[in-house]
Amino acid sequence: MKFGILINEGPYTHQASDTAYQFVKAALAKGHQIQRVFFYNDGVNNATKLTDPPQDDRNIVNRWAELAEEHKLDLVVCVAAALRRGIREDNLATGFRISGLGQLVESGIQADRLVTFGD
Amino acid sequence: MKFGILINEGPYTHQASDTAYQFVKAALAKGHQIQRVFFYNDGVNNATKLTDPPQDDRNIVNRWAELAEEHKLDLVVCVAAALRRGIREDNLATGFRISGLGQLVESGIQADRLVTFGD
Amino acid sequence: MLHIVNKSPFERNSLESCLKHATKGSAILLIEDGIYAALKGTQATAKLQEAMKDCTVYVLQPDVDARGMQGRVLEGVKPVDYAGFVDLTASHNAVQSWL
Amino acid sequence: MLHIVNKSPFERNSLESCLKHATKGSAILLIEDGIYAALKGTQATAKLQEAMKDCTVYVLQPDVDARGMQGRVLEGVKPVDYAGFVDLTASHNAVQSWL
Amino acid sequence: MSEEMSEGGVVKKFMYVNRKAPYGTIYALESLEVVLIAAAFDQDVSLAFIDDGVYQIAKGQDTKNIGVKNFSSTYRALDDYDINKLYVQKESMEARGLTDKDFLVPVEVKTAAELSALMEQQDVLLSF
Amino acid sequence: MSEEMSEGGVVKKFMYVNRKAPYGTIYALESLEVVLIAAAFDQDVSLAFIDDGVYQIAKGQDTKNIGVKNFSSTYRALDDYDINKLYVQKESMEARGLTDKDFLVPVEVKTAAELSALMEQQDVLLSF
Repeated sequence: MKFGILINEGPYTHQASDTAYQFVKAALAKGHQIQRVFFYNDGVNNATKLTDPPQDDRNIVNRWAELAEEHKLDLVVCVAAALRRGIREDNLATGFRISGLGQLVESGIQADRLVTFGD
Repeated sequence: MKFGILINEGPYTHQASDTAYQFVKAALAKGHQIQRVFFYNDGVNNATKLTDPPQDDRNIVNRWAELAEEHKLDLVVCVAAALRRGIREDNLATGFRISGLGQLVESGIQADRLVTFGD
Repeated sequence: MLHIVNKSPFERNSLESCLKHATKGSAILLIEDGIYAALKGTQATAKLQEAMKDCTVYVLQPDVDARGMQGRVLEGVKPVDYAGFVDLTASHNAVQSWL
Repeated sequence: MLHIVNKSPFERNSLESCLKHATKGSAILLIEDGIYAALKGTQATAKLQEAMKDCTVYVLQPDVDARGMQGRVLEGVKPVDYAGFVDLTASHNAVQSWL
Repeated sequence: MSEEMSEGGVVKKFMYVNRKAPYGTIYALESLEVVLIAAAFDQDVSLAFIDDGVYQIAKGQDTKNIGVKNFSSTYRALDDYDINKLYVQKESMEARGLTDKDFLVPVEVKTAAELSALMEQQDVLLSF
Repeated sequence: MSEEMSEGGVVKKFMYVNRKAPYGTIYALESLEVVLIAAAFDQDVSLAFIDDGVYQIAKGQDTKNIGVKNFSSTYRALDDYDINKLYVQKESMEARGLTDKDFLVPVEVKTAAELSALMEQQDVLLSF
């Protein structure tokens, strides 16, 4: 089955990105496809390469980037939401790309299920 | 009177930063002092120089920077919260400085009132 | 003491918690989405009216206007602008924001 | 349909709103702070028990464990892990997250 | 809408569930921004206003004094994009002392039960 | 604590009001981080756990399977910093079916009325 994932909150502040990550890992382990992970609202803050969390905590941004690398995931950051919040090509982490909101609607159309993680 | 201000949410997503800005402007207009504005939690995201909001909307980051310039405000971003969220000297907007949490406690001690704006 | 509530009474428990802890004579200021608690004819109205027996309730008028709720504010709730908000924090010895 | 609730029933109206809109036979999954609704002996327990007459309620066990609420989950609420969460989304035709 | 814009003719039912008040948080605005983009995709789109979401379309919004952009007139533009299924949940409206005359766009008032039935028919639910 | 570290001998009463559950949001953790720093300032510090905040100090937290750092043991370290005024609001505790045996640190259980009286004595209230 093809899953679309929508993440609406930034890293660390809300559990949304953590839960979505565990969900995506479990879906991949079961042989499902992840059609796309779309980052919207404060979710765009998951895509900055400038985070440097404490050593004893998880690195949310890198975790997404590594999972994307391993499974060829399409991690898309909404351009409008990103511009409002200061995410641009300058500080974009590896594995993410910036694109339009149409990519979210497309996810709704192409994926068998769209699952939202937010506040 | 000396006011300390604590802002716990990022720009645009919550009204906290907007309300705090209007409060600070009003306090200054009445001749009060703003001892410090401390940005904590997602509040650190108010300090990125990379935001580019729509033309017809307010520019929250620049608004703070301009008010700081005009009134010599001390805008302090918590270093621990900032590192978690990808705010560093690299993308720090003019008028803000990064420092430790002790600056918030100091604000509580030195200011006559500490007013918190958050989610 | 000044208590500030910025959340809708329909969505969160912030106002309820504030009212449980505001002692007689306290001031309560409703801002942002908290202004919905200051309105007439809603399911939250009675709760605020009860609180108004012991506390003085203020509402941030710019937030009322922004949400199109002009003319719906309960009688007895005192409107303030940002300057009035500053005065309230100055005239009370401490401030608690019920985030 | 699968309904997902991630907020505490004591803090927000998300669960209440979900229950108002979940039709008979729906599945409800409690995750993150939503797991507090799945517990025995709280002021929210009765509400969930009522809902369990019409809906099947699941709880994300990793979130229960994280919060130290192991052993407090109400009988009849079905624990799932992330793999079970995936199965639930796959086996229902649509998903609504009550954010 | 051109046929080519729909994905191989697939038309899905999308419902945008709006449960939060405007201005206190950005969710109302950013939900609306998705809806406007969605209009180009030739899908079956509806909007549900539930809980504090009913406040999003309240008449008379004037944001001048909070220094935030007033986006409420955008709801009036939805009709130009052929988006005209706007549902207001009756119980939420009444709990807030509002009537259908208080909204800046024409809406259909639906009970929770009626809205639930509509929700069950959706392929995709987007909630912010 | 050295005398020099206090600001000219000023000692204010700081209360940290914790009303949110752990892990769902970061507020519990980042509030605790302020408290630890505050310990160096020689002020009068207390913590109040109200509403879902009482869950912050629940025993038995095990975050292994959510992949998030478990910070609950840090509350046990507060005593080493001479922070030992931890108040749990009675009504909040009881509404959640908890007793004072369910907490991982010693606490004083206070009614809302008792806690209100304490709040009134504070110079600074920090709420996350």
